[in-house]
Amino acid sequence: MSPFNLAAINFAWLPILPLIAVAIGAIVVLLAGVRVDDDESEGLGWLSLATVAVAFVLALGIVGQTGVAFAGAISVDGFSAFFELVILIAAAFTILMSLDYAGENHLAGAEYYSLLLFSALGMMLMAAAGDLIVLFLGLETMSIAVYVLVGLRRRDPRSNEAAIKYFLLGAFSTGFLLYGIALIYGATGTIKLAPIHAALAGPMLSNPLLLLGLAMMLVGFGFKVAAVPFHMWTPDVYEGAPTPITAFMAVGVKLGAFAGFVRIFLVNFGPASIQWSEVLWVVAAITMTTGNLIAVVQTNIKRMLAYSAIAHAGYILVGMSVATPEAGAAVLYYLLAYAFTNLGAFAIVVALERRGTAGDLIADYRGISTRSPALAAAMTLFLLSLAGIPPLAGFMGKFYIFSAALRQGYVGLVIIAVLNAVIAAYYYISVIVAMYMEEGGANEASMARKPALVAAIGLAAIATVLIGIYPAPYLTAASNAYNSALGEQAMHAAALNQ
Amino acid sequence: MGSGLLTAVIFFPLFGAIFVLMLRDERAAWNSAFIFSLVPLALSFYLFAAFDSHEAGYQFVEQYPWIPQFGISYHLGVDGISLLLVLLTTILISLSLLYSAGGDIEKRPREFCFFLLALETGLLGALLSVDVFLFYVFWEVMLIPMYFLIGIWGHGRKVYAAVKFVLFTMLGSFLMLVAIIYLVAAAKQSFGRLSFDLPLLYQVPLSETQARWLFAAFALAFAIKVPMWPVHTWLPDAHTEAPTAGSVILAGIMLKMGTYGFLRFAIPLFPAVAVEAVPLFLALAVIGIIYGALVAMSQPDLKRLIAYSSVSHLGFVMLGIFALNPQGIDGAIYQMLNHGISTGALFLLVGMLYLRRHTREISEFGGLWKSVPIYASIFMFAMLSSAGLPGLNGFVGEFLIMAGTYLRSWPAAAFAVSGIVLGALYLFWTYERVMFGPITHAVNATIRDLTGREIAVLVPLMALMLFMGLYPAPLISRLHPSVEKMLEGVRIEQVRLEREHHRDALAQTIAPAPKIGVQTASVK
Amino acid sequence: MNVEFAALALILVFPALGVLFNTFLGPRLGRRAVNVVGPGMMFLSFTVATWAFITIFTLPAGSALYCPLWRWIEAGSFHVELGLRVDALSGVMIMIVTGVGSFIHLYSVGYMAHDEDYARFFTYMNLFALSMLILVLADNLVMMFVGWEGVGLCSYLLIAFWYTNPQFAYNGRKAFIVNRIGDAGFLLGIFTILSALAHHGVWTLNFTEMQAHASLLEGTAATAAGLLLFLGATGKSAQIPLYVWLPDAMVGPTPVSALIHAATMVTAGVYMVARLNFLYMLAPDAMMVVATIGALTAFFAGTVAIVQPDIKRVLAYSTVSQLGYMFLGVGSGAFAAGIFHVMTHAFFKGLLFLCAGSVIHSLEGEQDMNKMGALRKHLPITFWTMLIATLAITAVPGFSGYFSKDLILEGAYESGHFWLWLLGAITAGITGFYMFRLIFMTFFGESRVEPDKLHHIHESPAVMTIPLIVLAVLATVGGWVGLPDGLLWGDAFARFLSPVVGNFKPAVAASPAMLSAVATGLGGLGILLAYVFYLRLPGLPMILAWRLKGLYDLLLEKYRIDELYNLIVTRPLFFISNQILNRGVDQFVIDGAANGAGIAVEAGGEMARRSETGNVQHYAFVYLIGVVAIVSYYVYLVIH
Amino acid sequence: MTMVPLTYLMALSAAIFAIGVVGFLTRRNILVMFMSIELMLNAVNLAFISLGSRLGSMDGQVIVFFVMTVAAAEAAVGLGIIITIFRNRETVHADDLTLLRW
Repeated sequence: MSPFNLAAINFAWLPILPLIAVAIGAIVVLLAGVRVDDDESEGLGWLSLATVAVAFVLALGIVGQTGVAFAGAISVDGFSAFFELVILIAAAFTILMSLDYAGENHLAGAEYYSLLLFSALGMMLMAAAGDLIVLFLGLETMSIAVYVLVGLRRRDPRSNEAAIKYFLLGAFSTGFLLYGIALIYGATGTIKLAPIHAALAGPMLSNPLLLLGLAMMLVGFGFKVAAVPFHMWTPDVYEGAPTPITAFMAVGVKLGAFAGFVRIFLVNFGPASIQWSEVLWVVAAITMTTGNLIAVVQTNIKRMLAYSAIAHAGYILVGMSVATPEAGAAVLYYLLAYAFTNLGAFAIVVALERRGTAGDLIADYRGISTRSPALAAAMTLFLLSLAGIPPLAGFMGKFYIFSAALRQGYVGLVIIAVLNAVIAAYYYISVIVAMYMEEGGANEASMARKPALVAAIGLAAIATVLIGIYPAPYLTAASNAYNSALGEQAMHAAALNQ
Repeated sequence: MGSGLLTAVIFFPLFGAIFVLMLRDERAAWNSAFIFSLVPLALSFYLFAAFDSHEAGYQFVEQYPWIPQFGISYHLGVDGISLLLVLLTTILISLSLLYSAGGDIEKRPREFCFFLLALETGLLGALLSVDVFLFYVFWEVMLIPMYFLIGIWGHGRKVYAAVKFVLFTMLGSFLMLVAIIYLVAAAKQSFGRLSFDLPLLYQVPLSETQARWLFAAFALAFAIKVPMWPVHTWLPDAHTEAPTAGSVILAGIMLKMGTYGFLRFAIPLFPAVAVEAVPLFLALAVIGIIYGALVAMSQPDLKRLIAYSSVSHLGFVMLGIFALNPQGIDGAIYQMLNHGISTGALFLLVGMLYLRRHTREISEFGGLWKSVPIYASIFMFAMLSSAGLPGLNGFVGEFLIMAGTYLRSWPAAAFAVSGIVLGALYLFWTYERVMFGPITHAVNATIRDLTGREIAVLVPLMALMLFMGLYPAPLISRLHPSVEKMLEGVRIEQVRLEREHHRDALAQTIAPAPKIGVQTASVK
Repeated sequence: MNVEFAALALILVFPALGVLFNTFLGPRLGRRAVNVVGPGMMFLSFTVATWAFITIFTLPAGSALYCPLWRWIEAGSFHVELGLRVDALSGVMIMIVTGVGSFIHLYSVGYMAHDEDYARFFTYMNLFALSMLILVLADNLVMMFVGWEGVGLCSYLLIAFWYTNPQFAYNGRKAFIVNRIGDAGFLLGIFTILSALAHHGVWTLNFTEMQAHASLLEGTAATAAGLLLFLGATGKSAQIPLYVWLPDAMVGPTPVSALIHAATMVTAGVYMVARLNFLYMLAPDAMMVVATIGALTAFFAGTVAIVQPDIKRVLAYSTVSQLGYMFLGVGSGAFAAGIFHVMTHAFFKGLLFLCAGSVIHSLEGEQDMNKMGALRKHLPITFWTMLIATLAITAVPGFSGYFSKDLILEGAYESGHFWLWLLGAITAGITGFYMFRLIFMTFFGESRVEPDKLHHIHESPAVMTIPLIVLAVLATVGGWVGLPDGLLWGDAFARFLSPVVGNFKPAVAASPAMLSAVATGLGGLGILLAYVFYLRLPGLPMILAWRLKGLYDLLLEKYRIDELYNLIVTRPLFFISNQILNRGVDQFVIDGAANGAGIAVEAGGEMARRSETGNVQHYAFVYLIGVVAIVSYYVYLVIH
Repeated sequence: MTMVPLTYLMALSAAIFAIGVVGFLTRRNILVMFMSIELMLNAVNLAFISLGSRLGSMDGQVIVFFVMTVAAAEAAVGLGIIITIFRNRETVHADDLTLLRW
């Protein structure tokens, strides 16, 4: 369907068609949901899934196009396309997980799905941001929607608490991010990314306003990607949120945040990397270590995965700190691999959850392998991928990042990373131990009636294996995406300089 | 390129594993698993037969691009060093399956077969891959099935043992991964292209410090796997708690991966450092030999005892490897096979005893010869092979190793020889306490002797012990050329080192240095 | 001149077949079959050996028969070819081994008649014969080592033959371990030679080739190798310091003591030294050590034998003592004399043990000589044969022992070891004493046999007595092949061996007659004393034992050497093994470190975890700390 | 009329921002904490406006509107969440919300 109707539209609109599609879909779902009872929200789910599918096709349509739209407010390049696609995939998986979950837990279907779509919209907007306002808007669209989603289990105090914590801290850090934007604006006199990129040269690099701005923006992004010490909210919120939403946060929100983070820092603040890569070096090290250390002693699987998510943010930050084109590509690839693996893991948590959040304890996973071997096998697969065991996706991601880092001589950081990987292996394996080597957990999975969930798990598993065993195309995609973003910047810089 | 033979050898077990998982009936699962394990066995025998014993390089090579971005290719090949280990692997896996089907494994047989066959794929892959990345993938892959084998079908503190095993190995292998990547990065700098191809990496020029650190990383990973003293403590636990088949594979093949790693990677990649490190490794090996034997002596648990004896035997292997001469290394490789066979047999025998008495405490036995003469005789046979009695396989390996070591450094050999005495001490003492004397526990009087299946499992091993003891020529002749090839790099380094020593010596004297340099160069 | 003689392989094949038969078919086909096959194979191999020996004899002096087998070990330039070689030396040895061996096998048929484990017994016996023949037929050191260890294993198996008795099992192990210590030395000896030769680009361990390149070993290499190999010999041939296993080995069935621990295996060390004479000739220091150890052992063991009450123990210590003589001989360069004594000793000591066995057999296992006496009438054949053997061992002129022992002492003296010669001569006296003490206590005096056993004392069956008679003949005439020079055919034996072991070159002149007179005189004195002590004044020994209690007990307890070794070797070893290494290093230090790391991680996790108080404002505070840190970093950047 | 130096304005905004932060950290009542956040946002707005006017670019002013909108949206959501919490727990004190921890 894509070719003709795309060709008809003026180029300026074309790149944001996916976003528009999602927005429209979200509104439609919201309106359609008015009359739908909470327990039969499945239809809305399929509707929003269709929306995502459409948006996905449209996003495919813009792959390979480059340029800017809306006077540079939106940058059109492989980078945004890549992230939009991955974000949509994440949204799709989340919806698949939710189809049964939302009904069983009496979540307000209309709000649930439309907010899901809206937050996806926000993420995509961040990926495509061409100036700091759009970035900010995307961020807020995403965040505000998620605040609500987290608290959507209205009668569950834990859910409420998670929501309020996330909300307060989120808003709090929004302040810092904004302040950073303001300072950058003050230093460079513009909020458009391309000119900023061009302006970052010579004395500007040591401009106090700019540096303070960098600091503040680091903080702001640090919060969103859950980097230590801005991570404190993560475990609480992940634990309290409805599990599909946790998955969505662990993957989608991270994708969005990193999309913004990479585009702003790696791509556009690249010339100033000397000024921030050390900071990221330290943050990465602390993040990995803290995340893994605390994850070791967790008893609740969602919380454990939350800390593991923090740790993974740390690995990605290693790539960011290296700040070479290769590292950028590595980060993108890592996010891709991480997305599928984590979605799969959370899908299984959803599958094994009994009403509410019961069954989230690792102890509940005892002996699953005998009761539902397929699930246990899949979970093992995901955990091993998270632990970075070849030939799974997670390993390739780590491998890519480490090679990028080592090529820049980041030996120390990489060694910290691998030592962390050993610690990580310990707690991932302890779940496997529970599943295979211990007896008498309570969890029982009734997968028969949940084809959507099965599909989600199956697809995630396949992707996890495939991306690991045959990574070539995805590697190419990642590096193309990143390089096109770089290329764009270079071009604009050239254009602005003459 | 390539016949696809090696691919078949590696992945046939994996298909078998998946196939077995589909089956409903347990008997069928066992049988088909066994049959599936016979195919690679047959193929590897074909390999052995078709192998050209005059060719030092890789044979049956297959190479296809895999991850071009990183210069990673699916590159397989077999040479003298790996050939025999491949054979050993396929043999031991088949025998363990044959044995385990006989009642040793009651619960979840399908998964058991799955993991055992998957393990075989990992082991064979690691042995046959020429691409370092590919090797690393298999190296990690073989970890997981073994972990499950110990953790699910083990005894006692199985989980502790399994996790300890995984973490120890991972610590090493992750650091090795870093080293690999770094090495490849260095290769890119000098050759301008990314490549994980081992033959290319052999030629990477490195600064001394670089080489030292990289060697250290590789050596640590492999030393843990071997295991060398003092990073051996995972072994006794893993061995003791693992199911019989697990112990057999663990001792029989997995430990060899460490020594194989030294031969294939650590030494040829960094010959200069290897030559420097000789004293250190000879010392560690000797400590391992004596320490392992002494600690084995005072183990109350049969399996634990054999586990420590493995530490001692692998000490011999390391000794031979770091003799860095043909005798030592030929012997070391031969000893890897011997240890695989004799220790494998011993673990099987202990397993059979455990099956009958549900204990491995030496103090629980005594006077068994009366009640189970066949068992006792076979045990004696395996024990003698393990003690290196001339005429059986163990002797050939140990003799070559110590000859090589003596040629490299006679004190090391002098200490190592004590390992022979101590080895005899703990083995014969154990045998005496288990088989001789009056029957102290009434139960032992009534336990039944070996079943047909069990004898069928053990006879091939005994045949091998005898054959390899009397006629090692066909095996050694196959592995020798590759060893010589591997040693080329080392020899150059030795000559260089000697020349430097000459220089240092001559620095004091008045004699013209360059002349000597020229002479030694001509030697080289 | 060397002649290929494929039949040599048969000498090994027959015992091997015996092993296989007795292992797999023996238990099924029953006693009769085993009784035929076990000794039968030995006799077959004996015939082939004789054939080979005669062939050698007919060939010109210095020629050898050989039979190449296959290429065994090969690693680079180093390789070992298996091959059999029979020259004068090994010819004599195979005759001893197969000949004496055959008759002892035959004897065993009777001796083991009441043991249900006969099949296993003959398996071991044949296996032993096989290993021993490998040892002597080997044409290179490594193959010799194969036999060397093989006989050790068999002796272990046979000592522990009655395994249900823990003490027997222990003694078996003790024998094997002590031998292993020697073998370790032997191995190192091999390597020393190997590396010394390899250093000059000569990669061989073949005896003839080694001899050809012997000059390369000149100096420390030869000495070191000689001493290390001799360490092996002290183990196998029960010399100081490794003799401790042999007396304990007597718990095995008596035929075993006769064959292995008297006639053949224990002489392997002597054979080895003689075989490597070219090496030892290069290493006078090593020779000196060999001779000294030999003489000391001879004397020392003899003294112990004086007081032992157990008949087999006396014989055991006498064996150690006789072996000492042999080493004294080869150590002083009289290799032919040493081997000569090996042969005669095989005859008379084998015979002595068989007789003792016959006595024990008739007394249903009684070994204490205090419970014997006056058996002369009951066991006539045993008595007479044993008497002959005793006369032989005490070197009464005319009997075999006389000629060989004489040559040894002569050699010792003429090679300049006056003190060693003296020691040897005194030992001759001691030998006379303890041997006749044995005879008198066993066969003369009044009977001290326990009454219940008294009534059915009976002479052993023919199958046992025939070997006794055969050996008795040999023990008498066996020595006549080596008469003093000038008398009839003179020392034919030495002439026969000389192409292999060379001629003895005296350093000091002496009159053989004088020396032999002294030795013989001392021997006679010993006999006389024994007569006085045990027939004339039976009370005397008691009184002396009372008076010289300290000395007596010391001898009775064999100088408490076992206790000493226990104290300085065994106990410390086990302590180190268990307390220090196993408990201390392995479990506490190393594993402690490993687990400690794990615990540390968990503890760290627990601590870090506590920072998650759940209070939003604490979170915000941590957040702010981060902000401050980063901002201050940049402030720092700006300032600098 | 004389212009207030940019520095003063920036200093003022920084001060207000700081006050907001401190308020967020010190006040226990969620509503008050939320108000402190609003204060922070307004401090940022002040910074934007002053920078914008000094740099003579419209961007600064424009952003402010966006920020205000977003702040409003946040307020709506936030208050909603706070109300649900009050319904379930009858408290609006940050200290009481520690079901989720460790």
